[in-house]
This record gives sequence, structure tokens and C-alpha cells, in this order.
Amino acid sequence: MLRRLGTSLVTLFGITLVSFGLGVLVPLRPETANLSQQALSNPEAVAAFRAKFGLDLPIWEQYLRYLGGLFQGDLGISQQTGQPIATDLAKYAPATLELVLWATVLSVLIGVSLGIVAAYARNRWPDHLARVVSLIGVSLPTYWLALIGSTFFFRQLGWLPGSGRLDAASTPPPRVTGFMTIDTLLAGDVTAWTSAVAHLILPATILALSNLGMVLRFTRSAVLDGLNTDAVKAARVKGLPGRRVLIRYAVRSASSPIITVTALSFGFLLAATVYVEQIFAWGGLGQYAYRSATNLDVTAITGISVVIAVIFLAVNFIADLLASAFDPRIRLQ
Amino acid sequence: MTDRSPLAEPPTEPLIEVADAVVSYRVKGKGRFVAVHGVDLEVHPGEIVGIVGESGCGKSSLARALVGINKLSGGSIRFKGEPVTPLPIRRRPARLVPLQMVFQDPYASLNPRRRITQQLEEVWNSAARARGERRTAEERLADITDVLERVGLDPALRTRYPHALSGGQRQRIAIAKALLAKPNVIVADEPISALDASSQKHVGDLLRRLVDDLQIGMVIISHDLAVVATIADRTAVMRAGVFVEQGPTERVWTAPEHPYTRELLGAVPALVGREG
Amino acid sequence: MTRTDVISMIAAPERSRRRVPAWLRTPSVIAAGAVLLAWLAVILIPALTPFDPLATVGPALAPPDATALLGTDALGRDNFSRTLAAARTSIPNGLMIVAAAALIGTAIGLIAGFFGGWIDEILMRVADLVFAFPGIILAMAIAAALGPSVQNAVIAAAISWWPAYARAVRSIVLALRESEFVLSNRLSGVGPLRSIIVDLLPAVSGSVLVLAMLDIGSAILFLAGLSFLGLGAVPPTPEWGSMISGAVQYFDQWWLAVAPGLAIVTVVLAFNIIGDAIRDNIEPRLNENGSGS
Amino acid sequence: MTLLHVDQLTVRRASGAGAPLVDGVSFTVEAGEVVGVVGESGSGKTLTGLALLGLLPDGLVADGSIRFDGRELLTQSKREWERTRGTEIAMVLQDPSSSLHPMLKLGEQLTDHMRQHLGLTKPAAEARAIELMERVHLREPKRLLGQYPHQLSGGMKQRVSIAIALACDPKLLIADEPTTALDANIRTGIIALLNELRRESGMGIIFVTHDLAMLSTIADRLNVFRTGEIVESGDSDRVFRSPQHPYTRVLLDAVPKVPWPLPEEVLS
Amino acid sequence: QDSGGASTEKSGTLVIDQAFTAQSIDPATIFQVTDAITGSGIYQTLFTYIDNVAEPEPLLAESITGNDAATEFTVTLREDATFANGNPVTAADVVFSLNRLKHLAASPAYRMEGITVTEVDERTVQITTENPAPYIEHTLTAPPLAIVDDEAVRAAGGTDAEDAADTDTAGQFFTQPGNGAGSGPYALESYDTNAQIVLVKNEDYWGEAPAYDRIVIRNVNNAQQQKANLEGGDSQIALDIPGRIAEGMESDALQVQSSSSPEVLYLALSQKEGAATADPDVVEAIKTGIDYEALRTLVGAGAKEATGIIPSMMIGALPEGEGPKSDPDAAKKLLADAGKTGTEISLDYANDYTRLAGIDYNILAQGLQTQLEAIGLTVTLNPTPTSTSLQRYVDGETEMALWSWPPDTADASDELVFAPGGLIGERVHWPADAAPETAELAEAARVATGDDREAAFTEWNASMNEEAPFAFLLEPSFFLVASNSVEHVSHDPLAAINLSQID
Ligand SMILES: Nc1ncnc2c1ncn2[C@@H]1O[C@H](COP(=O)(O)OP(=O)(O)OP(=O)(O)O)[C@@H](O)[C@H]1O
Ligand SMILES: Nc1ncnc2c1ncn2[C@@H]1O[C@H](COP(=O)(O)OP(=O)(O)OP(=O)(O)O)[C@@H](O)[C@H]1O
Ligand SMILES: [Mg+2]
Ligand SMILES: [Mg+2]
Repeated sequence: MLRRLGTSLVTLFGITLVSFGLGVLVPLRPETANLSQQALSNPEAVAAFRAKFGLDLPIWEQYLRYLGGLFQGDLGISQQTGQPIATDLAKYAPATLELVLWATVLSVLIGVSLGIVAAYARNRWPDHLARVVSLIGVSLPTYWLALIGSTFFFRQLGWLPGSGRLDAASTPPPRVTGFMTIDTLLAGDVTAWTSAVAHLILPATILALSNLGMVLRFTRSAVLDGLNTDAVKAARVKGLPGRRVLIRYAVRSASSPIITVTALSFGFLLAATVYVEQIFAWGGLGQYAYRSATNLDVTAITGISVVIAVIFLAVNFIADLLASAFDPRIRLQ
Repeated sequence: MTDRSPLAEPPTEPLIEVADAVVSYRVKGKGRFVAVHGVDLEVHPGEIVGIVGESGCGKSSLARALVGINKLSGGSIRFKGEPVTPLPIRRRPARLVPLQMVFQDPYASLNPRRRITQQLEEVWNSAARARGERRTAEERLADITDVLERVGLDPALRTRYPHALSGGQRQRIAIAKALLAKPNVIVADEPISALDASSQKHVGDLLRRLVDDLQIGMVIISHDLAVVATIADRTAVMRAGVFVEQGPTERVWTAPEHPYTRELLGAVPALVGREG
Repeated sequence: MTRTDVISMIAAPERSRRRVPAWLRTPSVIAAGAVLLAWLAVILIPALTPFDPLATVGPALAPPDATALLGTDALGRDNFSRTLAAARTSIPNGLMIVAAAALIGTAIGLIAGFFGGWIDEILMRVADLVFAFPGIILAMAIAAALGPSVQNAVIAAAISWWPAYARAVRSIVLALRESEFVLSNRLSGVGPLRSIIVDLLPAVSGSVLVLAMLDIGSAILFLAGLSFLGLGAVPPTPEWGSMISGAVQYFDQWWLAVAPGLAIVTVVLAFNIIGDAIRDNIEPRLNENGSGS
Repeated sequence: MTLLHVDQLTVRRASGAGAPLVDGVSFTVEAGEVVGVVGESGSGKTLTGLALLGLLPDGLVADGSIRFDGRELLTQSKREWERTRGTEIAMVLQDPSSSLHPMLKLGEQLTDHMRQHLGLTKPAAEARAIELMERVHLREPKRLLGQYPHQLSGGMKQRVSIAIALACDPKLLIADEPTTALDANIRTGIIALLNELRRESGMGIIFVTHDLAMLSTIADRLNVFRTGEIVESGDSDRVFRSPQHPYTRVLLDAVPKVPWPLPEEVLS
Repeated sequence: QDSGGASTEKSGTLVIDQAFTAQSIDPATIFQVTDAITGSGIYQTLFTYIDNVAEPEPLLAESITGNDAATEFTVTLREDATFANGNPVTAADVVFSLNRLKHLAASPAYRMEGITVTEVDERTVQITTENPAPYIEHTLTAPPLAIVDDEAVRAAGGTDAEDAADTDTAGQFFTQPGNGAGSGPYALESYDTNAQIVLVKNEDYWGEAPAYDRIVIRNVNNAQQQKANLEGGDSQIALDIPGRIAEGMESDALQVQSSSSPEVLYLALSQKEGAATADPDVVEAIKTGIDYEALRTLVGAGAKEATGIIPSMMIGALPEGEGPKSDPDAAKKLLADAGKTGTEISLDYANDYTRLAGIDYNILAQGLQTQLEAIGLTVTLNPTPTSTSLQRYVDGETEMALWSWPPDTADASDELVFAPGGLIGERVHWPADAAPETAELAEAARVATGDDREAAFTEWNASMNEEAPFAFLLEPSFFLVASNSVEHVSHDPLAAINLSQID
């Protein structure tokens, strides 16, 4: 556990180093992205800008300052917005997490069930169907799916809202968790809650679809492996009925891969939000990341990378804990 | 296997001298687990030493330590008077190459993706290089053919992949591989227990014959007392990491000193005793 | 369960009863075949495109008709020709990403697994790092910094993809390093390099190949994704991702978004099907070899 | 009474490719009889056992006839097979360490089929499981109920597998190399238990093993397998004393013969 | 389902969809359009434009008088204006705000270059400029010159001292809801540079009560999405819909407005030694080789001929039809005769730039590439994000670059940066001595006052068309689509909208 924590810290440290390194290697000056054209030709304005963000210091000193701040939870100031990055992230991360969480739940629920059915009905039509679904699923570009989905359900049919997290007309609920679907409930605002859910449906479903194929394949092959074990053979030798063998024995064997694929999905979906948030104007980490990257806001990129890595490591850690809870052989001390 | 005199003391210098060898493993969260608790052993040219003992008593750990795969945590092992150093990441020192090992699993001891010839040539090349000899293709072919004949295999099998051979054939190839290094000592860890009944006997006989012909030393490890009894000159009985008894095979078989040896003998099924 | 297991799970053996002649089932033959076919398609494309994909051939934004099968774009270029021609960007570069990632990853995995110790520790920490570093962000940053171009996108993708291979290879090597055939060779004085090349590399090549074939589709998607964000292919080069992103503003001209989208799906699907088939056919064979039949 | 009558049992690949893996095997098992099966690796011993349970691996099919207690098994429905397995014919699989599910407690694995087949309540099934474990010489059976397979040694796992097979009082037990991982003493104990069961409840036993020496102490009859066929079959004493088929002779020859007799104190 | 049909009923909330460029809502740092729009609701300037008329009208000021040399001005403030926190707007606030802008040295600080502001009495300030500034009212309309409450801002760590760049800490204060430092009809509720910005009615507004309870400005950067939102009644105003789409949207529920642009799209041809574009023949060929009309068609509805660097809305603009003429055949011949056919040129442009009237730079650049290749030039495109592209341009590293210039005010003096030796002139390595006549004309235009200004600028403009290494491509039109429930909305002359004027 301690070791794990240690390596995670090393990883995070490395991420800050790499991000910073990117900033150094890149032959660009942040002020061009963040100052007006007129100000750029004014050395004083440029100097003021560089001084404000510590860009005039030697790079190692900038880095040490950054690390010093990091230990106090200070991720620096965005060159782009002048806002503390921690504030920005606290605002955007919940939006993305809400989206990704729902998408993960959706894709894992559907993908795992289909995967189990496919494995059980191996080489019969449900399996073939699942194979087609999963192959197409892994072959669909998320952004294209999002475009098509948005065109169809929002523009053509008008069934679902196409941008943002809430109707512009409804007042956002006071921020507690940052999850619209929860905060609106906490505020007791049913209209806003309905709106929040309606806004979630399209992006979450599209994200889920883009991930479904992977989950399905993975589950199928894990359950098949489970079915191929001697333990399953032994269970059948005992005369247990097929369905019970499947659920109790084969799926049980597959539990740890299923947990892992859930964690993987989370990571995958986190990345896919870059596209989906862009199209649905979601206002989360994905959009923020894209903007920061194109504006060369190195401090923000570092902050985003750190936060995403933390989420990623945390999710994997939870996954491992869960897996070990399921599997007596790998229980952690 | 009839022409050995169980009483003849080997007059030569020992090839292998083991003094108070200790092998231990690091176990996660539990410190070290000592698998071999300090054993002494000598192996002379032309001699087969059998080591028997139940599963998990430390036989393989000792065998691997003998050739340097496992590091010793205490005591010493000498080969031809010089210490056996652990197998390094780099190339193994040339002087240790004549100290060879044959593994239990005939499936695992051959690379499934290479033809038999390629694998034999590989070993021959490295061993010749270790001996500092000039390497010519003719010599190599001659040596390989010779060795294959020695282990009783049709040289035509050379071009096959391992999966196209039976278990017994594979184990013979594994032995041939060891022989190509022109060994002085072969440590064989359960060389026959994975084989089916008919191959077991053949490979056992083969090992005995090799020792007699080439005057090499051999350590054979087995959990089966009867197997060892039929080919070994001396037998050591191992239990929980120590030798409880060690002596000429006939003595151990006919006049066991340790209760554990007796227990093992008691479990030898009757059929073994029925002379056919 | 670690990610390594996951990767080996993805590449887990899946028995197939289809009978394919043995020589056809060697990894290298299948891979070479698939890649060759892809190249062939790419080479043949210019012959198949009815128009120069870069030339204005008709009125802008014309709907599909007999000449312009999939309509024209805002510059009056033939959408069908462009969609076809885009394969020449996507496929070779997708292959390139995978090849680079697989090469780097395999080399690092072999070294880390074989030598172990601090070398392993350092290499794997780096792999962890890259793994945890959001790939798309890395790619965006690289592309934004070095300027968008297909080459930079390929570099960015390869940089963030190799750890998958390194881990898979390392885990196989870790298991094989202690295996008896490796040990017995090393006892005979076979050196470490030789051991890696002769015993370990062939053992991992099958898995690497399976992973790689399954990855080509994702690589093409990734590349198109970067282009979609304006960080990949540079106009006027036809590229599916940038064609889709260009089409965002022209949704009444549905053909502009639909054609490249379907093209991606088709090609990626094809590679995925090939990858699947290879996995089905290679893995059992490796298995037989590994355990005897 | 003839418990099992196998007639011309053949196992081949569904695709039809290759020679049959089990080729026209016929034999019978009487109630209370131990039938030894020996033969080289890959000769079809395990496949024959699995065929008797209708559990051939995917892609393999059986034909011929398997009559058990007077009824034909090969034409049974899936449901009927599920009722046959475990209660009428039970099997101890070849590899005990992998045939226990690593993530389920032994208690569950020992009792789930009892509750399914015998309709026992959980406590009743557990009580029976404890009794069975005692019979296979497992110590502290109560504690074992709450443990997972990885906490047991190979020999213990093998004994648990035997206990599972015996749980529903099968009429026929197929034991596929059930004693390979066992210490000599425990092996003797298990052999004694099987002897007791066949005498008391008339259980028929098919005993698959490489260990000829051990078979000689328990088997009534012997079937010698080679490449999917039975090359010799007959009364065990007779086969051991005067083997007819050359292959049987090779097998018997391979049994190590120590030039010395065992010491007196050991034999007694 | 939460979106009804297109509603014509005026709701309490106004939703505006725009492609965001938001960065900061501290007036002294505002230079992005989104922030300018937001600021127009919260803060007020001394002067303002009303609708799309490039004529400054007093807002917080009551009147202005100046000397003949146009270097000293006296501004009298309104009496009744108050900040949202109740404090009156005084001369001290004006001095503080403008000096803070100057000394903060942020992006828009250059607007105060050479300008000194002093308090005369509570309602009067004196403005002195180093150079003649006949356009001073235009300057005073700019969003960064908004007046903030000096007490509130000082209390939050703000300062107008010379070292403000280092010591001012009020930046965050402006993002806080209810900070009360502005005098506009709306106040900030939330500020999110990524997703949306929300304003609420300033209950204590000193003027006529604002029309809406809330204004939500959302970041929707896809025109199709903006269109759908409008049609679905999800939003009331969309700002970045290209004319091509906007034109077809006029309906019972929707109004479409277009306005001319303050920006001219141009190609900058570097005169740097070694650049292919440094060759006068090549410059000439490019300027005549471009088919301007075809480009306008490509960009779509409403794009107008760029008759020169000065857009048609400003003084000094040339009449329609007097812009650069295109003659591709002549250009081709010119190149061929000079043996320069096949010259390789790289074209830099920003591929994430969505602001300019929804023009897709990717398309435009490819159109240019095709045209120039037709006359015998080989053009490679080098699209990069704005930040990268701009840096290359600023550093003078581009060969041929596609840009537009957003003027700060609707006055032609803002275009003088293009003069030889000017800010933009330097970027293409075009010093004053490269075209001394044009440089002189520019200087003359800079200092001209009164009625002379128009003539001076016109002359400079015409000379630029002849001499400058720039090809002025077109003048786009800005389109604004709004729900009919919005009774009055229009672009201001700088193509933004003024929230406080919407009804
Ligand atoms: N790598 C290891 N790490 C920790 N413990 C080990 C390791 N290898 C072996 N052991 C332990 O050391 C002991 C001796 O193992 P060893 O393999 O030498 O036994 P063995 O006598 O060869 O048994 P078998 O007959 O089953 O092969 C066992 O208890 C085993 O669990
Ligand atoms: N699923 C399968 N598909 C095809 N062939 C198989 C399958 N399972 C086993 N076989 C083959 O059937 C033959 C008989 O196998 P079986 O397992 O019955 O042998 P066995 O006599 O039990 O051997 P052992 O003593 O090694 O356990 C072997 O050649 C084996 O390779
Ligand atoms: Mg061992
Ligand atoms: Mg078997």
C-alpha cells in the first residue's frame, strides 16, 4: 500500500516534470497566446506578463515554485484566464466526472450483460450479434457519433437538448457536489433536475456507446476464460445447472477482469470527453484541456494532467481494492 | 546398471563439494523462508547421487543452487574446487559451463519456436566458445550427431519442432543439450517423473549409461525412492530442508537408519518388490 | 489484477475451430498479408478516384449526383475522391503509429523484463508515467507546440502508446526468463543478448502482433481524432477527421460528414476484423506450441 | 449387477478431422467393483471419463452406447444429464488444484450440489460436508469450510475434490489420477476409504492412474488404454501376472525393480 | 424534454450563444470579444457607440471639449450615475480606472499610451495626450476604459499606482458576484471562461430599468448548434453564424441582421530577405492574381470588396469598385516572364480562429492556394492554433500569412499600424524607408484634425493599395440572428453587441 502510494507520487511528480519539460521544449512564448497584438509589441506589457507568471525566472526555479505550490494544493495561475487553476479545475472536474461516471455505468452495465450472454451463447446468434455490436462499437469515432447523435436527436427530432448541462433559463443550483444531477436534487428543484438529466442523456449515451464495444469484448473473453477453467468443468461434473455455473462460477472468475475493464473504461472515457464536450459545449475538463493546449497554457496543462492522473490512479487503486475484495488470493494486507 | 559395485569407494577428487548450503527465499511480508537448511554433499566422477524426499522439502531449491540458478544464503558449493557463482545477467563464466542441469519438465526445457537443430547448435556454439575452441560447422554436426546417438534418438528428428516430439523424446533432447556442453556434472531435477511409464525406464537407463560411459558426476532428484534406488550409487533422504540420511543406496534401502526413510520405504508399493 | 494482465487478457487465447493451413497461420505471414493488402489498397486508390481530390471539379456544396457520387465540398472538390484519397493518409500513418509503438514497446519490455532490477524499475516507472499521462492531452500539447502535422500526430501517438506493448512484453519475458529453456541455454553460456533475440523475442512476437493488429484501428481513430481537433493532417490533404470537422459547419450538406465518417468506420472495422481473426488463429497455435499437443 | 455398460464408445472431433481420440471402447463396471484404467499419456483415459458424464470438451462428440443402470445416457437431454452428474456418476478431475474455484469458499463448493441434488438445507449440507472431510482424513474440517483453495496444500485440495465427488452418494465414481499429489500415508488412507465405500454401498469405481503398483493393490479388473483403444482388459491379477499384449508388458517392465527386497520392519 | 418551440414571448432570461474567447472580466485587462460583450452590461465607459453607428455618444460623460491641437480635453461627468454598490460615479473613479488600466500594463494598456488623466473637480477630468488625438471620444468608448468604483476596487487590493503591475491584486475581485464595482444595468452572477457567463439585473441601476432579469452568454462554437438552439427556443441571440447559414434563417420567429465589419481580411507578404514574397514581381503577381470576387463567393453571404486597408465604415475608406483589381492572366504572365513560375511560398494561418464572421479559415486558405497555384505559384499551407500562428507572425517569421486586424475603435487611425514601419508593417519587414512616401502620408493622416482627416486618410489608403506588401482580400459581414422576442439588438461598430442596449 505504502509502496503503491510512493510509486503514485513518483508518477505524479514525473507528470509535472514532463508537462513542464514540454513547456521548456516548446519554442513558444505564452504571452503570444495570452496578450493582445498591441500589447505584444510593447516590451513593458510583455515584461509585466512574464513577471506576473514567473516566466522571467530560470526554468528550474519556476518548477520548484510550482512544486512548492503543489504541496499546498496550489496549482498556479492560468495564463489564459488569470484564474487560479485549482479553482478552474474544481469547477470543471465535477462536470466531466459526472458525465464520465454515468457513461461508465451505462456502458459497463450494458456491455457486461451482453458480454456474459455472448460468452454463454458462444457461437450462437446472440454471440454473433454481440460480436458485430462490439466490432462496430470499437470502430466508431466518438466525435462522429456525437455529431450524428446531436444532429439527429437534437436538431432533427428536438427530443434532447444539444448543449450545456442545464437549461439556460433555469438557475443553477447552489454548488455542493458539482454534479448537476445531485445538486439540483439537493436544492429540491425538480425542473432543474429534469433538465440536468435531459442534458446528460445524449452525451453520456454517446460516450457509453463508444466504450461499449471494448467492455463487451473484454467481458466476453473473460467469461469465456472463466467457462474454460477446470473449476467450471468441476462444477458441471457436480451436476450444477448451466445457468448457476455461469453466474456463480464463470462470471465470478471474470470479476477481476470486469473490474479492470471498468477502470480502463473510466480512463478511456475521460480522454474521449475532449471530443464530446467540444460538441456538446459541456464545459468540463475536456474543453478546458483543449483550450489550454491550443493556448499553450502550460501551467493549466500541467494542472489538468495532474488532476487526470490523480483520478486515473485513484480509479485504478479503487479497482485493485475491489478486485482484491473479490479475489481472496490477492487480498491486500 | 549391473556392472557397478556398490562398495567401491570413488578414488577421485570430488567434482562437487557442498558444505552447509543454505537456500532461502524472500517471502512477501514474512521475511525469509529457508528451503534448504544446511546440507553437505559430494559428487565424484562416475557417480550418481540420488536425492529423495517429499514434495516441498527443498530438493529443487538445492538442485538450482548447485548450478548457481539460486543464490546461496549460507555455506558453499564448489565445482572442481572453485566456488559456484550465481548465474549472472551477463554470460555465465566459462569454467562453470561443464556444470549442467536437466529440468523436470520436458515440455518447458525446449523453446517451442525453434527447431531442435537450432537449439542444439546454439548450445554447442556457446559451449565451444566457453571452452575457447575453434568452431567449425563440421565438428558441430559431428558432435550433435554423436550426442543424439548417445541419447538414443534418430538424428532425423533434428529438423522437427519440439511439439512434434513425445515427452520421452523431448527429455532426451534436453539431456542431449546438457551433453553438448561437454559437462563434468549434470544435475537432473526430477528428470523422469513427468514421463509416462515406458519412457521413465528408458530415460533412467540412459542416464546411468551416460554416467558410466563418460565418467561424469550426476545428481538425480526424485520423490520416488524406487526410481532412485534403481539407478543411484548413493542416496540422500531429504526432509524439511535437511538430509536425514545419506549413504550407499543399497544400505539406505536395506537398512534404513532414520524413521522417515522407513516411512518412505513403507509406502513403496508391493509390485516394485515382485521381481518380474 | 494489473494492467499487464488486462493486456494479456485482451490477447487471451480464443480457440477457433476454423481450419487454416498451418503456414498461413504464422504470425508474420498473416501480418505481412494484412499490411500488404492495406498498402495495395493505398497504392490503388489514385486509380480509383474519379477526380483529383485537390481540384475544384464543380459547384461548391453540390449534392450527390452521377458525376460527384458523394457531392462536393465548400471548395467544389469531389467528396468521393477526397474520401477515398484520405485513406492514403490514414492507413499508412495508422500503421506507422502501431509499428513505432510496438517496436519501442517491445524493445523496452524485453530489456526491462530480462535485466530486471533498477533498469526494470526505471523503465516501468516511465511506462506508468506515460500511461497515467492522458494521451490525448499529451498529443494535443505536442501538436499545438510543434504545429499540427501528421508526423507530429504520429510521434505523439507513438509516444503515448508504447507502454502497452512494453508491459505486455515485459510480463511475458518475466515469466519466460525463469523458464527452463532459457535457463538451460544460459547455463551453457548463451549470452544475454543472444538469449533475448533467440529465445524471448520470438516468444513475444505473437502477442505483440496480436496487440498491434488490434491497435491499428484505434490508431487510425486516434489520428483522425487529432485531425478533427485541428491538430493533425494539414489542408488541403484529404483526411477523414479534418473532413468531419470541416463538415461541422455544413450540416445541411449531410454528405460531407457522413462520407468520411462511414469511411473511418469501414476501414477501422476491417482492421479490427483482421485483428480479431489473427488473434483467433495465432493464439491457439502458440498455445499448442507452448504446451504440446 | 452391471452398473455401467459401455459399448463401442467413440470420441472424435466434430469437424471429423483426424483419427478418433477414443476408438470403439467397450467395458463394463459392476456395482462394488474397482476397474483400473492405465495407459500412456494422451491415450484417451480422461476423455473416456468425461464422455461418461456427457462433458466432452467443445468440439468433440461421442457415439456408441453408454448404458447406466439400464438406461442409455448418450441420448439424454441436458436436464437429465444434470441430474445424472454428481448423484449417479461422479468424477474426481485429474488436476485438483485447478478444479476448485479459487474465489469461492470451500464450504460453498462442497455443499452447493448437495443442496441442489439432495435438497439439503445449508446447515445440513455443511454437517455432511464436515463428515465427508473427516472421512478423507482432513483435519479441522469445520475451519476448512470458511477457507479458500489457495490456503490448502495440493494434497488437501485433492482430498476436498474427493469429498465433493462423494457428497451425493454416487453409484459410480470416476477417479482420474486422484492420488498423485498425496503423501504415501494419506494415499493409503484414501485407498482404504474407496475400498470401504465399494464394499458398503456397492459403489462402482473407475480408477485412472499411471501408478501400476498402486492399482495392483485395489483394482479388480484392468483396462489398458493405448491411442484411444483398449488393448488389453481382464482380471487385474491375471493381467499383472501374465500380460498378453506387448504394450502391457512394456508398461509393467517400466515399473522400477529394485534389486533388494524391502527390509522386514518396513513390510510389517 | 425541456425546450419548447420557438417562443416569441419575452422571457426574463436572455440567452446568447457565442463562440467564447473569454479570458478576464477585470475591465483593465479586457481585450477579448466575449469579455467586451460581458463588460458592456456591467461596466460603462465615458462614451459609447449606439447601435452600428461609428459615432461616439456620451454615456458616463456629459460633454467633452478639446483644444484645437486636439491634445487637451476636458470631460464633464453626468451627475446621476451611480455604481451598483450605490457610490456615485466621480472624477476620482475615472482617474483611478484609467490610470489603473495604464499601470497594470496588461493587454489593453497601450490604449493609454501618451495619455494623462487628472481630476479637475468632482465632476470634471482633464485628459492630455502627447500626440494630437482628434479621435479621443472613440478611444473612450473602448471596454477597457470602463469606469470602476475606486473605493471598492482599492478595498479589494486594486491600485492605480505606477507599480500596479506588481502590486495590484484586485483581479479576482471582478469575478465575484455582487462586487458592485460597475455602473451598468447588469451585474455579474457567474463567470466561467469555458462554459457560460451569467449576468443578473442590477436592481439599483441609475438609468432606465434593464430589459432582462438575467442574461446568459453560453459558449457554443458550432454554428449549426447555435442555429438549432435558436430554432428550438433554447437561446435568443446567436452571434457567430456565418452569413451562408444565417440568411436562410429569417422567419416569423427569427430576425437576421447583418452589419459591416470593422475588420479587413488580408494577406501579409513578408519582405524579409530570402522570403519568396520579398520579390516585387511576386508581390505584384499575388495582389493581381487573386480572384477577389471568387473569394467573396467562397466566404459567402454579405462579404464585401475590401477597397483598401480602411474598412468601409470608417473615414478614409475608398468607394466601392476602387479596390485592388484582379487579373490572373496578367499575373501568370508576369511570373512567367520574370521566370518565377513555380516559386514556393508557405501560407500561415490560424486554424482555430472562429471569430471572424464565422469564416472558415481552412476553406479560405485552400481557396487562396488554388487561386495562386493557378497563376503559377506553389503554395503550402501551414495552419496552426492562433497562439502559434500569431507568434510566428509577431516574430516576423511568416512568409505569407492570412490575418485580419481587429481595430480598437471605429476610427481609421487604428489602421495606421499597417503603415511602413508601423506595428504590422514591421511584421512583414516593411520599414518606413521602404516606402517613404506612404510613410509620410501615414504621418500626415495621424496628425490631421478636423475636416482634413478624411482626405489625409483617403490618400494614405490609396497609396497603401499601390505600395504595401499586403493583399486586402475582403470585408466580411457580421451576422446576428435573434429571436423576434428580442426587440432591439444590433452589432456595435466593432461587431460586438452591447448588452445594456438590448431590449
Ligand atoms: N521462489 C520461491 N519463493 C518462495 N518460496 C519458494 C520458492 N521456491 C520454492 N519455495 C519454497 O521452498 C520450499 C522448497 O521448494 P522446492 O521447490 O525446493 O521443493 P521440492 O522438494 O523440489 O518439491 P517438489 O517435489 O514439489 O518439486 C517449498 O516450501 C516452496 O514452497
Ligand atoms: N478438447 C480437445 N480437442 C481435441 N483433442 C483433445 C481435446 N482434449 C484432449 N484431446 C486429445 O485427446 C487425446 C486423449 O486425451 P486424454 O486427456 O483423454 O488423455 P489421457 O489418457 O487422460 O492422458 P493423461 O494421462 O496425460 O491424462 C489426446 O491426444 C489429447 O491431445
Ligand atoms: Mg521440485
Ligand atoms: Mg488424463
